[in-house]
Amino acid sequence: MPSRRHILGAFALTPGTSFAFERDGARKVLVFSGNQAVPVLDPHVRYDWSTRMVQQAVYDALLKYEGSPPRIVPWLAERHEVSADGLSYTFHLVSNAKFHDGSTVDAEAVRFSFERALRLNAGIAWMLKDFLRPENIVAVDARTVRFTLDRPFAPFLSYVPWWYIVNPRLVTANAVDGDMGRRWMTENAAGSGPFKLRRFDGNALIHLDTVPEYWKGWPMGEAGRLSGVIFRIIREAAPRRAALQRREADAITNLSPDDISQLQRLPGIRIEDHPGLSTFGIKFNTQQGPTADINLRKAIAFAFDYDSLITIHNGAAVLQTSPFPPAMAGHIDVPGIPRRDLAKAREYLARSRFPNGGITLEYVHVQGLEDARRIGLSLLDSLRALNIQVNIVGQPWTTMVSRGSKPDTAPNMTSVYVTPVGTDPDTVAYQYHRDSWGLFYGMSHYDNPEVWRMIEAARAEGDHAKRMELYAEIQRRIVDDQPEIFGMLANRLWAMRDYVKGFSFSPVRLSGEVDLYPMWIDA
Amino acid sequence: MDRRLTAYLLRRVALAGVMLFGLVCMTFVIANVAPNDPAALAAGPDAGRSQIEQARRDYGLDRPLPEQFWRYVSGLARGELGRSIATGRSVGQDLARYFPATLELCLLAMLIGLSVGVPLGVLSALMKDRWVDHLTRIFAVSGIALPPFWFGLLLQLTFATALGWLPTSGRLSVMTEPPDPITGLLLTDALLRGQWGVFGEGLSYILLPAIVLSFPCLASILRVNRAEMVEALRADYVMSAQAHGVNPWRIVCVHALRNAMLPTLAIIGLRWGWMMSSTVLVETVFDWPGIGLYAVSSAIAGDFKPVMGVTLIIGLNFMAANLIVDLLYGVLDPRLREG
Amino acid sequence: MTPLLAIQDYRLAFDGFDGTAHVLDGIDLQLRAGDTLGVVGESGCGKSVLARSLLRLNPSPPARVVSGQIRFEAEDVLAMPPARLRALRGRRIAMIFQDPASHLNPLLSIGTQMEDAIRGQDSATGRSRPRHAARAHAAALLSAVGLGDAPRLLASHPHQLSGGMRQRVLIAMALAGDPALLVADEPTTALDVTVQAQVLALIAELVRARGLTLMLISHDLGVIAAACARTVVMYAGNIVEDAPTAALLARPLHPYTKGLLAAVPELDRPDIRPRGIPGGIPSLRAPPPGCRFHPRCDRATALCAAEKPALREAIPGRTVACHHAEA
Amino acid sequence: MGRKFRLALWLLSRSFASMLGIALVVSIVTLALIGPWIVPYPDHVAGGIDLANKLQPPSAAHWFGTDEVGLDILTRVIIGARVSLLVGVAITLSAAAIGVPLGILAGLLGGPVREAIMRLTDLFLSVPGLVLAIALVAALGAGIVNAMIALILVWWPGYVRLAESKALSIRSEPYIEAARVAGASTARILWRHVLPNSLSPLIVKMSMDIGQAILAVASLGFLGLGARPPTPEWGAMISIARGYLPEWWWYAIFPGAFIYAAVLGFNLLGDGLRDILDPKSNRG
Amino acid sequence: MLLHATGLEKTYATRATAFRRASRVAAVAGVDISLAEGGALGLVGESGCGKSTLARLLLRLIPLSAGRILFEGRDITALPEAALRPLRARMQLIHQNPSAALDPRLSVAEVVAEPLRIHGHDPRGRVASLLAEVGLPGDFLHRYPHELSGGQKQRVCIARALALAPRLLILDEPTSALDVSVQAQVLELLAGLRAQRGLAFLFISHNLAVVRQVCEQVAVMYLGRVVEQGPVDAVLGNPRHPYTQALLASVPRLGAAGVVVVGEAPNPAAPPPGCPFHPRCATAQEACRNGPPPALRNGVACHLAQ
Repeated sequence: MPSRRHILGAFALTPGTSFAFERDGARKVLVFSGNQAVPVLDPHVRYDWSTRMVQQAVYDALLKYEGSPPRIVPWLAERHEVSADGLSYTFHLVSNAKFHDGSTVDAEAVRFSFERALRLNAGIAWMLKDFLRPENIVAVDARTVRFTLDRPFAPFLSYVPWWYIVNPRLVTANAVDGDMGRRWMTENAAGSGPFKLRRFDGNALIHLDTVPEYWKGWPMGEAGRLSGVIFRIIREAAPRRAALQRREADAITNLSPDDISQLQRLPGIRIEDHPGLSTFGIKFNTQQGPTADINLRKAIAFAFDYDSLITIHNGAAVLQTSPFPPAMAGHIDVPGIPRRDLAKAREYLARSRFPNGGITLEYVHVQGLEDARRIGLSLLDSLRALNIQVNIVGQPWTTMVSRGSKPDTAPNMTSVYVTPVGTDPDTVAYQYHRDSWGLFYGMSHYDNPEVWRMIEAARAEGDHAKRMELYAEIQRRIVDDQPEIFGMLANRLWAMRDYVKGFSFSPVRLSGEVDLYPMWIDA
Repeated sequence: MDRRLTAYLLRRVALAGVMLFGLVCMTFVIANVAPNDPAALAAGPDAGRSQIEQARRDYGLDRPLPEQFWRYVSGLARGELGRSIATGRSVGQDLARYFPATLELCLLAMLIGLSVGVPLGVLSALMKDRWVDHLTRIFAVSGIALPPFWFGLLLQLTFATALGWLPTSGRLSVMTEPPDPITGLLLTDALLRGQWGVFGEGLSYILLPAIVLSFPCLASILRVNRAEMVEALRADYVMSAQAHGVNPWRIVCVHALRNAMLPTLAIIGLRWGWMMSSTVLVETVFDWPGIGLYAVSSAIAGDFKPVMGVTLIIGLNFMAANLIVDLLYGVLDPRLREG
Repeated sequence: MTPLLAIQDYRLAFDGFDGTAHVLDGIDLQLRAGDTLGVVGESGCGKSVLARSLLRLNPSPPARVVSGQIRFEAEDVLAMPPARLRALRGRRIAMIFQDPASHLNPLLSIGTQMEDAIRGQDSATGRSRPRHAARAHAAALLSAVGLGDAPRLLASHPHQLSGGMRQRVLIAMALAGDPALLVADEPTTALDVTVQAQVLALIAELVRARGLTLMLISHDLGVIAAACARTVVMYAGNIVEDAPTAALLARPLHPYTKGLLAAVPELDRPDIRPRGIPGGIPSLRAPPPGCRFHPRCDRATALCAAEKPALREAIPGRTVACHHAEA
Repeated sequence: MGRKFRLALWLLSRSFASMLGIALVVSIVTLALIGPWIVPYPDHVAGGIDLANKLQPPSAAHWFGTDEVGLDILTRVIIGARVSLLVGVAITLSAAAIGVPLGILAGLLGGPVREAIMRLTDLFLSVPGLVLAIALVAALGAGIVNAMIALILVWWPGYVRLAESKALSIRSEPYIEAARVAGASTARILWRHVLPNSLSPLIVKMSMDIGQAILAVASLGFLGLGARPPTPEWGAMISIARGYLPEWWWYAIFPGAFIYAAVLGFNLLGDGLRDILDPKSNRG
Repeated sequence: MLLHATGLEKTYATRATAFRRASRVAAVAGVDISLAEGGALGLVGESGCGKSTLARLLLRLIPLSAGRILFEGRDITALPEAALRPLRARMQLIHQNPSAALDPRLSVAEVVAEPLRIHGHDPRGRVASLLAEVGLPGDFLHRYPHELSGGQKQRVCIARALALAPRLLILDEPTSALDVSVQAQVLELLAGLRAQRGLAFLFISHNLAVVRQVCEQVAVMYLGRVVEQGPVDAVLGNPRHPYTQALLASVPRLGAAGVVVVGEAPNPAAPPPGCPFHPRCATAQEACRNGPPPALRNGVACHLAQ
């Protein structure tokens, strides 16, 4: 395509030469850019990919996820034990961990942090709230802390890496009106992590300085250690891409597939393209309206053009072969999961209450989500074969969630991305439990008591093999009931200058999130 | 300041207060017609029912609407604009952070609008019905007709991407520390602190958005100024000044322009509010960290307290601008000064 | 002796959508230094356009000179370059206008406007005078037109003055350049009758004291009669009669002049009923052929419709443009 | 009236800007009217996708190129004219239908009625229109109908102002006094004298406002709050297209150029009309 | 008495702004007017003296501040607008500027027909005869105001006023916007109509000669008050009030300049104490400066003239 080359030459490459990465004295500064702001830094109040990336940089947790497939490695806790009944977890802390103000990270700090998170009952609290009571966290001694659960909860360890430890002294000192420091922590950090806050403007730019004497040391060695990292928020794709090309940014994320195919061709730019953990599905309302009819759901599922999901992502996606993502423990490829088959689709349609179609279904996506909108267009195109109209509606998150909270108001079809926060299959399976009804991933109001029983059983099951057996059955049953169109898993994509080193992918991190700690610039 | 003026000001301020209350009512209604659940937003994506209910209590969303309204209004009386549902941050503090950026942008845009619009208006009036006039008129209408978001993209494409002369978006480069605030206006602060480098850099960042923002305003000023100049140049007093042999430059620049500037002033008052309103587009295009971007991103997320705050601030600006224009009118027009 | 002002076959047209209006249709007029000339006629006869032509104040377009010459002190006004024109305006020919309220800039103080006029005259003559001297001169001019308390007056704005005072200020500004000819275009029409008498008396006094030449334009024969020794009557872009005022009033020669005189009600002769002239003023875009007055004239003949009468001397010292005006 | 009409035409034809305005408006209206029958890819109007052909540069097959799902941009831009024009006219007419009666009533009746109407108008005028519209659409949900409702809500006060000031100035005209002397009722004066004599500035304002409404709808579309897919709307197209700059420039350029042309056309036309119909009014 | 008004007053309040105090201006201050059936009363005075305001008060077009109006013996002071409408047929107004008094969008026929329609008459046939009565040929019916000359427009206005066969015609400077040659035509027309129809005129003008031509009675106004009133020949032939004298003396005659009177009419918002004319009066004395404004007695309101 010569014309496009030409444009690229004219538009993109001219200024590239005059820029280099940022420097701060002798050391380098890595500039990372994404589209999403970090309005609230408090690790116990909020998380999303950009927020957690910064939290991970300034805070430490007892354990940490690393690598792909993700492993849980010791961090603040050098080791831990689980009691035989699966109720009691004991963590032993490293001796040299220090908060940024110099005070030691001790068992009391851990207890304080978990209690704070549970009491604030926001952000991460949902993970443990129903199993762990604050009074059951005990600082046994300065370096030992013990958690006693109310009932067995197999996924416990998979959540612990997201519970960051805050400095009790700073938090208490800055508490106002019994808010447990919530106001102050919105824009300030009280952590022990590898980075300190230098400048925080959550909507535009966050400047982090490396902590030279970080207790865990620096993997690239002192010579390669950065001065710091800047997370710059550039909301629009085009200027973000331009920033990378002009080396105003060293690494960027939130790229469209078309951006990637564009950037791939440029010298000096590396694309990181990894299979993700987030599933995209189109949830049916299984209780009310036309989609309560399983035959219609099946018809739609067989009519949908799955290949378009891959085409839309320029190939950087894989189709779901089960409700569970492939990287999840216990994942199986469910046989007979629908693929486009118009004959079958028509067969199911003929058995439904709408044998000739002639209906209009609403497809809701979150306002501004480009991919979801495009998939809506593809759905619209696919269902024309069944004489079914699709009304594509973008709505704010709040509206969508509020509509989905009740079967009466839930849309016929809602596009939903789900990212499991841990590697435990329960995280995904529990979406199909009755308790999830009305939450955004429970918009289908999936009703199958037998599946619910199996989910509960698997959750408490200590035996790994038996647990996996249960999950396999759960996956088969769910595919049978077709509460949603099982879509795809889009790849995680980053583009960076080739001098950026130390990038390590872990699918358990959220969409654009990177672990900043090991990264450095080699140039 | 004499008593009459004080009384007048008090009356205007009281009127503005009533209008603001009306604005508050309006925005409150809009914020609550939405069939959405702000608590779900506050609690975050993965939150369970317990967290959503917790958030509902935290934000007082479980109270009946009249009570929520009363809380909001009494908060306003204390200078509090409520908390953003999405982030939990104080809207007042957020506005204090973002408003100076918008103010700076608007002031510069207004400056551009005036310093280009007025001379072009005069030129166009002097050259009435000649080709300069036709071109200027099409230029003026273009200023109103060009979609600011598209025009902004074009400028970005030309001056930032293709030519590389100016940065694409943002307010300063990543490594530049903004000067310590004195006025909160970055360029002014840089000047006051003698940081010429920061000033130059800030200017390079603000230039494109300010030009885009100034365009409709420039066009309005140009149009009004041209029309009023045409009128003024036809006026009897201009003819008598000519007959008395007054210097032609002085006739144009003082005798006619002074009269033409009065209606131009009124347009500036009106345009100030509009300009602030259109920052929602310009700031979106240029990633300018001001109240426009803040309003848009909040609105799209379904977070209405910030939108209400921005609406109030712009409404307040509109009223203040009109008050200032009225007062300036009195200063410039001796007929209004005394009975 | 060359006349101060000589207008020869001056034709001026206004171009517009409906065609071209021949507003002045061959004006011949001479004015000697010291003359006091009244120009009388009804609205649309072209008298104000003629007055403005002397200073080239008619906006162009739409105005367009078709032919003719205007010579002032033997210099062709119509051919003057801008610098000469400025030296003409105010310094050699000064003008005052009908509506003093609109001819003063509402936003500028009287002092500023007068100073601008004075300094404008200065720069045209190459003189420069400091601001306070200009101000002193302004004060002197104000007292010359009978306005006292100059400092307060100079600081005030037009809206603070009464109509009569405004007209006096305009007259003072007209005197700033010490002109040879004063053109007064309906200077009293917008004023009340008591003030009108004051302003006319002032003009008469200035003409006398300064030896000005006066050209007074009015639709009111009474006003002209009060101030001018000679009167010119205009009708539809033509001069139809030119005579000493007293003679004109006593014995009008042109039928239009007669009609005009008969139409004016006289305050002291309520027994004489005024009579109107039938018909109305013709369209200047399509004027009647021949004598432009012939459709309304009770003495019109075929000749009047066919041929335009020239101004001719019917009686020594009096000219008239009528085929039938008997001596 | 024949002369007036001819005078209007004559004045218009003398102004290059007005002629350009007429030409643009006529073209846009024509496109909108015959659009569905002339577009090269009628399928692409209602959302059939063609992923194999996505983001093709302008060519003989696709004069304006294709978009991110392979739809012909020329087709969608032409149909977009229909959407924009319809919406622009609907907003303007509705706003005028609300504002004009209120304004004339306020101007003619005076007193407390006028106070109430005008204070409410002032309130709405002091509201930042675009921000309010954004809030409203965000609350009600994106969509062309909601965008229209929001814009009508912020648009009507302008008509109250205009109609009121016009009614006020006409009220003091001697011919209104003459009608009162003849015993005419208020309603008759309104209907027979005030309304017809207010029409010129109203027509001028409406012509301009159609342009501005098109722009406003496009702005909402740009912010993602306008028309829903697959409806082709210029602003929404640019909103998506900006992610594809600069490489896929044609995607953003053409819809933007059409918005510009349409708004320019209506504004130039309004400007020209104002010079003829309503020469003394102020030109905000 | 066709029209009898006593103690008419009209004060305007101006609104305060940032720079201006609110003030009250007395436009008309205590005026009595009587007009007999078929009579003609001239109202003269300089601009701003309140003569036009008085005309509108008498027609109840603007609200009164005080006073009483009897029309055809009936008190119309407090009559509601709806009850007033039928009466309006018998009291009509002619404006100063005929161009502004005609709706630019209505044809001559529509203009003249409008009052007839309002009062429920069939305009057919009547319009043409009304136009003929004011000297306009039938082909004017379908013309629009902008196609007419000033004199023709004023004739249309007169035709409109006559349509309802009024008893009283209030003429507010009906010829001051017209040229002299046309003015005489219109005055001739008005005189003829008055004689034929037995109309009563309230004729407002600043032109004393015209008033003397048209009217039998005259009232001279100065600053909202009537300062002299009486038969036209008496008042204008032998004026008693110094203001009337000054007014008459100021008029330039053919062949003689007017006599100069000092000063100008004061601002009605700040009238001088005592006799409002005293600052300009050559004969003013102590009583004129300090005393109350003189009342109208024996046709003149002057401390010294009684």
